[in-house]
Amino acid sequence: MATKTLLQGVNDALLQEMTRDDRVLVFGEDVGLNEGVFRATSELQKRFGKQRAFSTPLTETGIIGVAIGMALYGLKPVPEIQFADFMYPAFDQIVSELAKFRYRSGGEYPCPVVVRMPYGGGIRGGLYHSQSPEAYFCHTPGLKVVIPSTPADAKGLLASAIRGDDPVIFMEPKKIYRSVKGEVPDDEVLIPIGPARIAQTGTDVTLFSFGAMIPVCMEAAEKAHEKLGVSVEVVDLRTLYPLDEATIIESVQKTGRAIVVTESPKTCGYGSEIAALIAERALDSLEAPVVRVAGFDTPFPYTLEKLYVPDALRVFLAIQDVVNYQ
Amino acid sequence: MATKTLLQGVNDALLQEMTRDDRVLVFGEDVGLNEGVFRATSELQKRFGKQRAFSTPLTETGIIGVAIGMALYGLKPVPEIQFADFMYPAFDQIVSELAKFRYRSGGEYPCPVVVRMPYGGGIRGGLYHSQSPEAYFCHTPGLKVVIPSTPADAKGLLASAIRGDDPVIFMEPKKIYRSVKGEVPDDEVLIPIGPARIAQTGTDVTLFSFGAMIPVCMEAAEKAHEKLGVSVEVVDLRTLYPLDEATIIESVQKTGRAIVVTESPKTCGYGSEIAALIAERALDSLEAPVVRVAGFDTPFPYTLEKLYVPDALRVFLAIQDVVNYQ
Amino acid sequence: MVTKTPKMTDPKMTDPKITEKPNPALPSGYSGQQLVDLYKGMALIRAFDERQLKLQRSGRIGFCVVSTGEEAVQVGVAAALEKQDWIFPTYRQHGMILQRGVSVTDMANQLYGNANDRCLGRQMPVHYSFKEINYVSLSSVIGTHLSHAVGAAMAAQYKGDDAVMVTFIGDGGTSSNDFHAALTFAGVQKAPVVFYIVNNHYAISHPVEEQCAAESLHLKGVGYGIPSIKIDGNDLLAVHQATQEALNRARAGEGPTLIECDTYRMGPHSSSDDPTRYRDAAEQEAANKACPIGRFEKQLESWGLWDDTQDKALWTELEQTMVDDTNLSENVGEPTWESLFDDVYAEVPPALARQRDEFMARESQFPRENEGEFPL
Amino acid sequence: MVTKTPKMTDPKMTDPKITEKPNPALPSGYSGQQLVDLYKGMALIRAFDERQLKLQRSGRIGFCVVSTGEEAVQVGVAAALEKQDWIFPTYRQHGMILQRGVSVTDMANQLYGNANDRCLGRQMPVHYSFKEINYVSLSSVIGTHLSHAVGAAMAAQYKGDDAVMVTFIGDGGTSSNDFHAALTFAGVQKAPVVFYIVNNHYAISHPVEEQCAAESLHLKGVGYGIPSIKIDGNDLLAVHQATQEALNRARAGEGPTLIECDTYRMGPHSSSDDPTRYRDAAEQEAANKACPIGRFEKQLESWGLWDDTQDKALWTELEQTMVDDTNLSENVGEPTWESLFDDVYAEVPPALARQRDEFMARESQFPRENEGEFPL
Ligand SMILES: Cc1ncc(C[n+]2csc(CCOP(=O)(O)OP(=O)(O)O)c2C)c(N)n1
Ligand SMILES: Cc1ncc(C[n+]2csc(CCOP(=O)(O)OP(=O)(O)O)c2C)c(N)n1
Ligand SMILES: [Mg+2]
Ligand SMILES: [Mg+2]
Repeated sequence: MATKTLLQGVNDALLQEMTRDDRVLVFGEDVGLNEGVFRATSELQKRFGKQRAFSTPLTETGIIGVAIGMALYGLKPVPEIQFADFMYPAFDQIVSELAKFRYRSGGEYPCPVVVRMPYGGGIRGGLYHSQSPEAYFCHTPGLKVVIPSTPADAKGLLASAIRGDDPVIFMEPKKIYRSVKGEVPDDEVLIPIGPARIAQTGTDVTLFSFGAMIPVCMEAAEKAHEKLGVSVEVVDLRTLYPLDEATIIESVQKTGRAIVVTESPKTCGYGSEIAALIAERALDSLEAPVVRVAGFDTPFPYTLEKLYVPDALRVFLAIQDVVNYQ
Repeated sequence: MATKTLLQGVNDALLQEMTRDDRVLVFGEDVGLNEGVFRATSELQKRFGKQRAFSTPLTETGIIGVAIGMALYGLKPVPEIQFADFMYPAFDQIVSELAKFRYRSGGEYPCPVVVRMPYGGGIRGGLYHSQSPEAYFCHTPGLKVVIPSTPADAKGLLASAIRGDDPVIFMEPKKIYRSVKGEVPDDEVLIPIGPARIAQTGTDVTLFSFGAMIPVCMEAAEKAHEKLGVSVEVVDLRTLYPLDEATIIESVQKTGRAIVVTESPKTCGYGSEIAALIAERALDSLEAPVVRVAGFDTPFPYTLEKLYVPDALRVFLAIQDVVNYQ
Repeated sequence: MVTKTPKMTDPKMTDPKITEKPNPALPSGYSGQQLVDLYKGMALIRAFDERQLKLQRSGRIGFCVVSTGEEAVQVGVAAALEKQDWIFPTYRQHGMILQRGVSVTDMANQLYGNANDRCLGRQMPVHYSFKEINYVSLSSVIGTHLSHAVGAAMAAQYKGDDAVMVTFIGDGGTSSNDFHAALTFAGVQKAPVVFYIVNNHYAISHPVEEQCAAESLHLKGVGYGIPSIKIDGNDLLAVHQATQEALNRARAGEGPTLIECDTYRMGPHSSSDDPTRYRDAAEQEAANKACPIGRFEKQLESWGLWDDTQDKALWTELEQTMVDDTNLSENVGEPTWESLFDDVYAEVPPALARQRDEFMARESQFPRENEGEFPL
Repeated sequence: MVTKTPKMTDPKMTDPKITEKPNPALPSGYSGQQLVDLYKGMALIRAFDERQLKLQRSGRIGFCVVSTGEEAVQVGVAAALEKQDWIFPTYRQHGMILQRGVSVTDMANQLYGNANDRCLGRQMPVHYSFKEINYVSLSSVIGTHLSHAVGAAMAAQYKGDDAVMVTFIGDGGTSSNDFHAALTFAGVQKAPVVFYIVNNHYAISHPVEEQCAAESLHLKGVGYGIPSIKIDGNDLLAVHQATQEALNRARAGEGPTLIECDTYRMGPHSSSDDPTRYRDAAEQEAANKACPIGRFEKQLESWGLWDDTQDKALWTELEQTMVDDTNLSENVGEPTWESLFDDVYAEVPPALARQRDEFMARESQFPRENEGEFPL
């Protein structure tokens, strides 16, 4: 077991799965010789050659379309979209084709493509290198949506995604690619797609979140404990679709207070889904409104990024609100 | 005042605005000589010529991209996407460009494009002629999202959209294009983008919905009154973004029970937003869980469409549930 | 009595220029039987399309798309393929399914969206999927399948398989995003794929001249470094031979080929379309004269392989077969309600199972014969 | 002392083939002053780019993109345009802003994202918008602006204005969806637009040979019926003249032109890029020798319009100007917090105003100097 970054966790999973199964191919813009603009595909072309790890022309719709074709033919493609912001040119392939192939063909044509993409704020990327489009994917039946927040989860969830039979949108929180470190087993790790992870147990209020917002939630939880004496549970959802509803409901039944923390614009964001689920299935447990701490309903700004992305302060103030709610 | 269909309401608005303002141009696949596959653009090419109403090559990204360029230059383009299902090839232009142009240019480049598209079930269109992608748009700051449910609203809202300075996604419920009829003023009608319409007042439970689900809600409300003696308020949201939050909160404060009815898949659908809003801002008024009646988390089916799209029965049963909730 | 091509087109209407020059020698490389079979292949498609349209017009199926006038493209390509080659079609190459031996009834099950439909009634009519003959499931979205063909071709190449992918796109579809992406990728990867532009001169109502300003659509291939040709798509043997060459190139590792087939959409775009709104009778009639079926029949006659009696018998038999075989699909009944929730994922995830179970527990008691009727 | 092109490139490195053939006669159609001004235009861009990179390397701005090696394209095009012509750029044509007279300080305000930035610090560095000079706001998404240029051109055409749109795309960007869409539309509409493919041989790390299998990128124009040429993009006068011709065609109603400018990206893709990972020093050095600035300076000298002393003085002055003018942007401070909520719509809608007001009421009390610091 070694201490690694989240980025290394991703790279580990790719190395592991490509070694295990020669049907696994990795490609995308600059992922070959250049090893990805974030170096997530380090060593792959060196180790597995240009046939299995290669750079592509600048066409996201082509990258996903080609990946689908490979999957139809029995391969296990793991294409990379350089930034989540640049998946929109491929949105049609993702929504119309990838998500619906199995269904529309009566199960004849499964489409197990794992699409990796770094997402979110944190690198001063402005409008087009910072977005968090997870809600679009979660509203698209046929896709699984997975977002790790720790190096071990990155490795284990990505490996499981690659071994699965369904299309997976695997979103990587680039803000914490290198800043979050943790133990990662050297051996095979497989963390199942589905279950949430309780990052910290607590009794007074639950924070639901994922990805780069987990460290923010952890800090806010600590401050809330320190300054308000509040015991905060932090649930790292990990798999956004299909959702681990049981864990969410149980946690709310225990704490009675729920806050959802996401980076993307508030309206119709993923936080809305969690809030709606709670309002539908755990209303009677609620002792306070379900609060969404989220990005604003504006594009993602450059200079004022620090205001846009929820920080520990904003989460802390929300905790304060819900515990003081009468 | 004449009785017209919703489709005629749309066509009326286009005729009215093109007559009023020669900066208004209409184009899209088959909208010229063929007058649109639903005939929404009837008479336009005849009356205004091929320069102002024309058919385009088969490229949705081109249609929206070109519309944006026209708007930048000072025109008022009203492009049509033949089916909402086929806006995905243009999703990048809509999300990355149309929605963000004004913001990113510090207000230098407004982008008042009105994108019309028929959406939703009801024509036995299967996976690709039935989708309701409103949630994607509502999660995209910079866009206004408008959906009429009556002929007069279709005319008045579309005219307002065209006169406005912002991009508007104008979604037309094709299921009721011809089946819903109503009085439409012959003169200019302008219905403001923003306020919801209370389609029917009631005291026991509120149905929130829009578009083709409004007639379904009205029928369910009637049956609930008839069979259960329940007084149902029906709120036709009309403008999905920006949302008329005040009307929603007020209605829930009055009735204490809320049901949201939408066609699209339940998870991360527009119903989740309304439920979340209520859970955040009107929790204490709630006497029952907020129920989402929605499409399932599956692609839209062909033969079993009748099960997929919420019908009056499903809404009725939800009303029964919430009024019986203890 | 039975007419061969009621209402739509008369397959015997033939371009006089062609009938004037009969060629008594068989074209080299073909046996007489082969030539007759090719003709029968086209007739089978025509008969199927006519049946489709009748079923639709009488309200027995909800929608249909016919390929009338484009039979030579389908038969010419299908005849050149090997079994291991895959087809990535649009909605207008369903005739190739028949060429690969699927029964009319199996196809009709899809049109009816009944319980025997391979796709469980999930897709609109004409959106077939037949894995056993490598006819890949299609969406309604124009163009998206082209890069799937390239990806599958790259996969075959990677695995060392001797399979070639063929894929089709309309003149309108050449403007789609994925046309550009697919040809870009195929060129760079030298993928074993053959692209067919089926230029039938219309994208619904939009004429090809306003679709693209290039002199010819096959010129698009140049920009991707892909060898490209334009052929008479109503000339069955031209299609067959061009395909053979392209397949040979692909199998030899020489990469993709783009073949524009010049043809004409003799029927409506679909059962929802009224072509009289946008094209005049004269144009349509002229085009009908170039019908690939009538033309090939005249050739067969000139080669002494076919006569009028045989022809009459063929069409009569085909029409009856179509009636019999499609009727088998009519009273099958709809797929189970539970099936609506299957195949979204490999396994039904818990949240979706919950939606299903709640729905089945409560609403399955209420029959829903007609949409919009309140069953309570 | 000041070096002209510290670290990056030496503008004096010149292709020997060119220096060997001096041409003492002035090129026809140009005055000496014009030629000198064109040279100065290129030098201005180079100096600005060098300053950008220094600011970035010293951590004073967060990111930058330089256009080193591509100055001839920018100056050659800009010099041929009329005021009413619009520019739809990528992130690598910012030199044209300088050509159109915007101050270095105004540009630096954007790089700093400060309160004086026209775009209120909303965009990453190099994503300029200057409406008064018709330099249209760009996103980071490759290719999307191309169809905007076509739409604006159609609008100008519709209004009867004499404006032409020019728009640029990299070799990589020719594979984007919108390249295909824009050229399709422009061809069919005969829109007054000029497309430039700035082929600098790389899309970040991806070489043009693996981007597209065509022999030359300008061949893409053929498939859209758009007249297309390839020129030496490092030859300033070739760019200028090809542009003049294309503009004349456009103004005469003859439609679009596609011009491929063959050039080379002498610097990194952006400040985040390390080109040594994917191209070797030899290749880069060879390309540097073709630098359009060194080459044109040699020409100026051969025409007797310029000498070494003038050149030294020019670069010294430019460097100083850059320091002075960009320094003015450094201590301006950030945009107001409220501004974050403006310009999403023409008016701030109530729901967004609520987000703003709640935020301002509560959290504006807490300074946020550094991201990630807990201010309480
Ligand atoms: C992306 C997309 N846009 C629009 C449509 C609607 N539509 C269906 S068929 C068609 C025309 C296709 O024309 P062409 O490619 O020439 O094929 P043909 O029908 O002539 O065989 C259009 C516009 C669609 N299915 N997909
Ligand atoms: C749609 C999209 N995909 C990917 C990127 C990431 N990206 C930024 S620049 C670039 C390469 C562009 O190359 P080229 O078009 O040749 O322009 P150059 O940078 O060489 O001027 C890539 C892949 C992007 N900005 N947009
Ligand atoms: Mg066609
Ligand atoms: Mg380049």
